[in-house]
Amino acid sequence: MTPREISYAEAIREGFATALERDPRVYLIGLGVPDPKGFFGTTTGLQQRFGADRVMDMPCSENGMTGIVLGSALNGMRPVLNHQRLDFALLSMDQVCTQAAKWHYMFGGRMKMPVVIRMIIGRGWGQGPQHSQSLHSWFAHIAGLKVAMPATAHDAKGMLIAAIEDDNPVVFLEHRWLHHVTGHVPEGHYTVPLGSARLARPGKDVTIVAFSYMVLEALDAAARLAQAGIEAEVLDYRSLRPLDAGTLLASVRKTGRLVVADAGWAAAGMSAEMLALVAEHAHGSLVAAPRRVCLPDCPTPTSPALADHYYPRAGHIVAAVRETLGLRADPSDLAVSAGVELDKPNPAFTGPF
Amino acid sequence: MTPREISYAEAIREGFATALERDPRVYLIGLGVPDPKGFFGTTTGLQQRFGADRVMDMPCSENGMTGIVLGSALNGMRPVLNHQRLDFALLSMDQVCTQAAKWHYMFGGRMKMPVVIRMIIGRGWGQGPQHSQSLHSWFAHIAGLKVAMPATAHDAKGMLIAAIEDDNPVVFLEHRWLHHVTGHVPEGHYTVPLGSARLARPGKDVTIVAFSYMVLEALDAAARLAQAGIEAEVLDYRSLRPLDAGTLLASVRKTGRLVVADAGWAAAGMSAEMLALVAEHAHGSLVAAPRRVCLPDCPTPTSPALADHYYPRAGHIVAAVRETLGLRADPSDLAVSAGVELDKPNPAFTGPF
Amino acid sequence: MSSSVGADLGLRLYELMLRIRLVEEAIADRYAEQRMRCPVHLSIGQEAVAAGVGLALRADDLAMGGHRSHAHYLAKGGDLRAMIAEMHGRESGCCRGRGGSMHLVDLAAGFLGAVPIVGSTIPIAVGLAFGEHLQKRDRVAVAFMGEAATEEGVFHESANFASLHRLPVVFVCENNLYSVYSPLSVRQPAHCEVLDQARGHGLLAHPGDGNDPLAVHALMTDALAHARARRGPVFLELKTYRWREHCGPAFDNHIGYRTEAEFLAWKERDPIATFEKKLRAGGVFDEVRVARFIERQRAEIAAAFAAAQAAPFPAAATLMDHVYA
Amino acid sequence: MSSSVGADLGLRLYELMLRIRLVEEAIADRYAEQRMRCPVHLSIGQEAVAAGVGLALRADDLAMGGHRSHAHYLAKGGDLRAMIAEMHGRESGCCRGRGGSMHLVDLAAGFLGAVPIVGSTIPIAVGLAFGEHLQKRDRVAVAFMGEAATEEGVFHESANFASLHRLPVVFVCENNLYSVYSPLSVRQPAHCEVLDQARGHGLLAHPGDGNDPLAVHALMTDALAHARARRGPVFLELKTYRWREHCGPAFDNHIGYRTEAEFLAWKERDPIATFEKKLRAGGVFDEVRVARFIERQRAEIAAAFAAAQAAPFPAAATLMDHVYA
Ligand SMILES: Cc1ncc(C[n+]2csc(CCOP(=O)(O)OP(=O)(O)O)c2C)c(N)n1
Ligand SMILES: Cc1ncc(C[n+]2csc(CCOP(=O)(O)OP(=O)(O)O)c2C)c(N)n1
Ligand SMILES: [Mg+2]
Ligand SMILES: [Mg+2]
Repeated sequence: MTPREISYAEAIREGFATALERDPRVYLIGLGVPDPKGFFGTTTGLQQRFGADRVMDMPCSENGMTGIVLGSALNGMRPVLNHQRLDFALLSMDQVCTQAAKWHYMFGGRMKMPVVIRMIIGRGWGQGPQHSQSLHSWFAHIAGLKVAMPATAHDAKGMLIAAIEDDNPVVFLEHRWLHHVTGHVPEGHYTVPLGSARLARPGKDVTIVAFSYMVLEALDAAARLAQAGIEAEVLDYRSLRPLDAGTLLASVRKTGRLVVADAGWAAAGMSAEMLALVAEHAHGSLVAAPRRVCLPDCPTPTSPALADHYYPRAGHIVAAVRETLGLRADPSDLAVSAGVELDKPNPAFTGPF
Repeated sequence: MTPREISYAEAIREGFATALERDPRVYLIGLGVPDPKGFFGTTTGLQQRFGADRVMDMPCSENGMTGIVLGSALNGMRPVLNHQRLDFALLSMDQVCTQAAKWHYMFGGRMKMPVVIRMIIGRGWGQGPQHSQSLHSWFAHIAGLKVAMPATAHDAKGMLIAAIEDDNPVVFLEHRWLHHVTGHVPEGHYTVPLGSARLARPGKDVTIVAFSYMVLEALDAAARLAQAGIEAEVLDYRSLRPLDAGTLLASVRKTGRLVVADAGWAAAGMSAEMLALVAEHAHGSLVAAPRRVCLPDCPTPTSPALADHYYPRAGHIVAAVRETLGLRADPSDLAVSAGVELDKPNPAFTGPF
Repeated sequence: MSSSVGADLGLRLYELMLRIRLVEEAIADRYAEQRMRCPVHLSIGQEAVAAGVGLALRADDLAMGGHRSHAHYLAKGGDLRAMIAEMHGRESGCCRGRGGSMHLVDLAAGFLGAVPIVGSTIPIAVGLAFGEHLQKRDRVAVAFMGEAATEEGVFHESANFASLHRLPVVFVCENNLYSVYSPLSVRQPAHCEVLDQARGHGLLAHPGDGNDPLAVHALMTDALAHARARRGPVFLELKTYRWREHCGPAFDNHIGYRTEAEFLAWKERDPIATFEKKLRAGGVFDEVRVARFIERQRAEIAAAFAAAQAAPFPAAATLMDHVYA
Repeated sequence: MSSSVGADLGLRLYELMLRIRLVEEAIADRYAEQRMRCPVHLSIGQEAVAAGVGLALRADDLAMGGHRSHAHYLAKGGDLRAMIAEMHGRESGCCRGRGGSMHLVDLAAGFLGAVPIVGSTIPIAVGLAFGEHLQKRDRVAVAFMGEAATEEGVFHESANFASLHRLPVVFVCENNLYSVYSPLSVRQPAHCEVLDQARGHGLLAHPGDGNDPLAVHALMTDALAHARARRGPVFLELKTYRWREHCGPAFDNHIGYRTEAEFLAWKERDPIATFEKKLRAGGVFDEVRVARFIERQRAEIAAAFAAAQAAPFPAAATLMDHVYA
C-alpha cells in the first residue's frame, strides 16, 4: 500500500479537524475562515462540521481580535487566529510581541497563553509590496513566542496540532506556494514537536539550510547538484523558535560548507542567525565562506518582469553552492525552462489571488 | 578654548531647534512633546519658541498618528513623530514598515516620504518587559527605512539634522541611558551623514562592534583591556541602515577577532548580521570564534535583582574579548564596584520614570 | 435637472460612470488573457459613488483609496493609460509597474495613492488634510474607504484627530455590505450604524444612496463646502453593491455567501441604467453625445490596452531602483 | 442610606476607599526610600471608582487594568502583600518580581492582569468575556481604562466586537481629564464626549460621578445586570481627578500643565471626605468601626511592607524561568 498523499492545504484542514475534535476548547477565528473559498482550502467544511461557535469569521480588526483571542485563552479557550496574509498581522504587533509573547514571563509564570496565530505568506501574481512580506525573522527575534514554518504537508499537520496543544503563543507561518504541494500525511492524530529541524536530504559536500518554501527550491537544487556529483545535505528549518542549533552545527562540521536559503530578507534575519551560530560554535569548520540566498534588499515589486528577478530559485542556490566549492559560475544555473511562469505557484494557477 | 560640552538630550534639542529654524516645513509631534518634562529634556522650550503649530502634542493613537504624519509629508511637510518608548511604536508597524518604508518604491519613485520617527529605548528602574524593548533589528530588516542609533551627543545632533533633511523615512533610536551623557557638540548647523560607522577607539587586537548605549560599555571595556595590554578597536555602529559593512570588514581583517555588543536581543538580530557579514566577506580572517554580547533570550524582568543580571556590561565585553584571545576567564570582570546601582543611568537618578 | 448646468452635470456624471464601467468591463473581459498578472478588485455596480464624488471635487483637491480604487482614480482624473499599463506591470505604469492594480497614483490629478491594506490610507489622507491645515491652504482631502475599514481601529484614530483639528477631510465610505465574502452581520452589530461610529467622533455624518450619482454629488458638494470652510470633517456612508466577485473578473453569486436574488435586486438599481432613465425622463439625455462618448471611450480603452501591452517591462537592472529617494 | 444593608454598603465602600488611599499614601511616603524601584502611578483622588466597581462585582467576576491599577487590583480583592512585594521586586510578588507596579495579577481574586501599554488590556478583557460566552458561563469581565485609552484604535475594535456578540463586559473608563501632562483639549474634540464614541458602537453608555462611590456602585450594579443578562456590553464614563503627579509620589501642580485652583476644586470633592460627610449626615458612620479599620489597615500595610522588604529577591539563576510554559 502506498502511503496516502494529500496537499499541504488539506493537511492543515485535517490538523484543524483533529484538534477541534479532540478538544472542545479549540476554536478557529479569522477573516474569511468559514467563507466559500475556505481560506485557500484549509478550513473548507469545518464550520459546517463543528458549528459557528467553533469556526468563525470576525471583523476587520487585527489588533483588537488578537487581544480578544488572548483573553479567551486566559479564560480557558485554545484559539487559532488566522490571517490570510502576514502583512495584515503587522497591525497587531503589540498584542503578539508585547503582550502574548511576554505574558507568561511578566506575570511570573502564573498564566499561560495557548494561542496559535496563523499567517500566510503571499507570493506571485502581483502580490507585490504589501501582500508578500515574510517577516518570520521578526518573530524569531522575540523570546516567548514559538515560531513554526513547516515546508511539508506532513509537518504542516503535525506541527499545527503540536502548536494548538502547546501552552505558549505559536506563530504559525505558511507559504502560499506550499498549499498545493502534496506529500504523505498520516491520518488521525500525530504531532511533530516544535523545536526540531528536519534532515530533508542527507549529503556530505555542503549544507543547505532552507526555510519554508525554500526547502522545495533547496531540494531541487540538491537534485541538480547530485547530477554534477555534489552531495548536498538539505536541512529544513521548520522551527525557528525554539531553534535546533545542534543539527546545523553537526551538519556544517561534517560538510564544511554552508548555504542558507531564506524566503525572506537577509539583513538581520534568520539567515544571518544561521551564519552567526556557525561562526560562534563551529569556528573553523567552514572551509569556504558561507553564502546567503535571500530576497534582494528591496520591497517586493508587483510586475512579474521584476518579481521574476526578485525571488531566488533553485538555480541561485546551485550557484551559491558552486561558489562555496570554488567552482566556476555556470550561467545556465539560472535558466528558466520554456513555458514556466515564475509568478505562478503551479501551472494550474490563473489568478486572481 | 575647550570645546563646548553638552548632554545628549540638549544636543537633540539643539538639533530640533536648528531644523525648525532652517525649514518651516519641519514640525514635531508626539505625546508629551510640549509638556513640562520636555520629553526627557529633548524638547524643552521648543513650543514656546516655535509655536504650537510647529511643536505639538497628540492623542494616544500611535498607528493613526503615524499615518497622519506620513500624509502630511506627502503634502509638503517634514514631520518628526516622537515616541517616549519604542514599545508604543509597535502599534504602528503597519504604517512604519508596510507604508512608509515602501512608499517610495511601490509608487515607482513618484513620491517621497521625508519623516523621522523617534523612539526612546527604556532601561532601568523597573522599566520591565514593556518599556525597554530595543527592536532596532526589526527596523534594520526592512528595506526602505533608514535606521539611526547615535551613541554620542555629537552624533545625536548631527544625525538628527541629517535625518530631518533626508527624503526617506528614518527611524531614530535613542537609548534613555544616553540622554544625560555629555560630549562635544558644535553649535549651529551640521550633519553627520546617515550610513557611516564611527571609529570610536582604534586598536589592533580585537574589534568590538557596539550599538547605541553599548558603545559606552565597549569603550569602558576597551579601557580596561588596555590596562591588560590588549588594544581593542571599538566601532560605533550608529547607522544600522544603510549599513557601513566596509568599516567592520576592514577592522576584523586587521584584528582577526570580533566581539559584538548589542543593546538588544541576539536571535536574528543585528549582532547576527555583523557575524554573518564577516563570515561571508572576510572568511578566514577571524583567528578565533566571534562572540556576541546581547540581552539574554527572555523578556526584560522588572525586579532590579534580575535586571542586574539581564543587562550586559563592560565586564561581559571584557570577558568575551578574553575568550576570543584564548585567555582564561577572570571572574572579577563582572564585579560591580561598591555603591554602583545597576538599575540607574547615573547616580543622580531617583526615579520615578 | 431642468437648467442646462444641471443637464450638463447629469450628462457628465453619466459619462463618468460609463467610462468607469467600460474600463472595468474591459479589464474583466481581458483578464483571462493573463496579461494583467495581479489581483483586480472591480467597482462595477458602485460607479455612482466615484462619479458623484469625483465631479464634486476641485481639480486640485486630493484623494486616496484602497484595494478597490480603479473607479476613484479615474473619477479624480487619473490617467487611464498609466493605470492600464500599471496593471500590465509595465515601466509606463503609474507606479512604473512596481505597484499593480491596488497601488494607483497620479500626482497631477491629485490622486496620492491607494494601497491594499484595509484602512491604511485613511490616516494618510487625514495627514494630507493636516498638511493643508499647517500650510494654511484650502484643498480638501478625500479618503475613499469600504465599510470594513470602519472596523479597523486606525479609522477611529484618524477620525478623532480630524475632528479635533477640524481638518478638511471627507471620508467617503462605500458600504457594499460585504468584506470579501463576509456579510456585515458577522462584523458589526446589527443595532448600530456605521454612521453612528462617525458621529461618535463628532464628525458630520450623512447617509446617502450610493447608486444615485446626483445624490452623491449633492452630498459631496455640501461636504466639501463644510470641510473647506473648516467647519470640520465629514463622513458620508453611501450604500451600494458590488456586482462581481470580491477580487477578479467573475460573477460569484453561486458560491454561497450571497443570494442571486439579492444581486438581482441591486442590479435592478444599476446606477447607470437607472440614471439614464432619469436623464431620459428629464429630457436631457443626448443620444448622439453619448453614442460618440462611448465610441471615444472604447477607442481610448483599446488604445490604453494596446499601449500597455506594447510597452516595455521594467528592466531587470532597475529592480533595486526607488528603494531610497 | 436608611436600611442597614445600605448602611453596611456605605461603610464598606468607605472602608475600601480608605484602604486604597492608605495603601497608596504608604507607597508615596516610602517611595523616596528607593526600595520600590519601578514607576508607580497612584490613584489617590480616584478611589471611588475602584471601590464602587469592586463592591458591585461578584467575587468570581473578572477584571483587568492598566498602568494605574493598584486601586483596581485591591478593589477586586487582590492580595496586598503580593502587590507590595511585587513593587519591591521580590520573588513573593504577585508576578514573582518580573512585573512591578504596572503588572498586577491575582488569579484567585479574578484580577487577570494589568499592563502599561495604554489600551492593550481592553481587547484582552473583551476576550475574557468572549471566553465566558463561548463556554456559556455567566461571569462578567471588567476593563478598567483611562480616558486616553479611547484614543487607541484597539478600544474601538474591542467595543465593536463586544457589541457584535453582546459580550458580558463592562468598560470602566476613568476620565481624569489628563493623559500624563496632556489635557483632553489636545487629544479629543471639544464638541463630542467619550460617551458618544462608545454609543457609536451600540454600547449602553452612562456618565457618572467618579468621586461618588455610591453612584458608581449603583451604575455598576445595573451595568453588571445588563451585561450578565447578555443584553450587551456597557461603558461607564466616570469623571474624577488624579491628585498626584502622573507617575511617582509627588504633587506637581506647580510644573504648569494644570492649575492649583483646578486641583483644589477637585480636592474639595475628595471622594473619601465627601462620602464620610454623607455617611455622617445619614447617621450611619461608625466611628469605632472605622477607627479600628484604620488601625487594622495600617498594621496590615506595615506588615506588607515589612514582609516585602524581608522577602528574598528572585535568584539570578531564575532569570530565564517562565519564558515558556
Ligand atoms: C488590514 C487588512 N486586513 C484584511 C485584508 C484583506 N482584505 C482585502 S480587501 C478586504 C475587504 C474589505 O472590505 P471593504 O472595506 O468593505 O471594501 P470592499 O472590498 O467591500 O470594497 C479585506 C478584508 C486587508 N487587505 N488588509
Ligand atoms: C500605547 C501607549 N502610548 C503611550 C503610553 C505612555 N503613557 C503611559 S500612561 C499614559 C496616560 C494615559 O492616560 P489615561 O488613559 O487617561 O490614564 P491616566 O494616566 O490618566 O490614569 C500614557 C500616554 C503608553 N504607556 N502606551
Ligand atoms: Mg465592503
Ligand atoms: Mg486620564
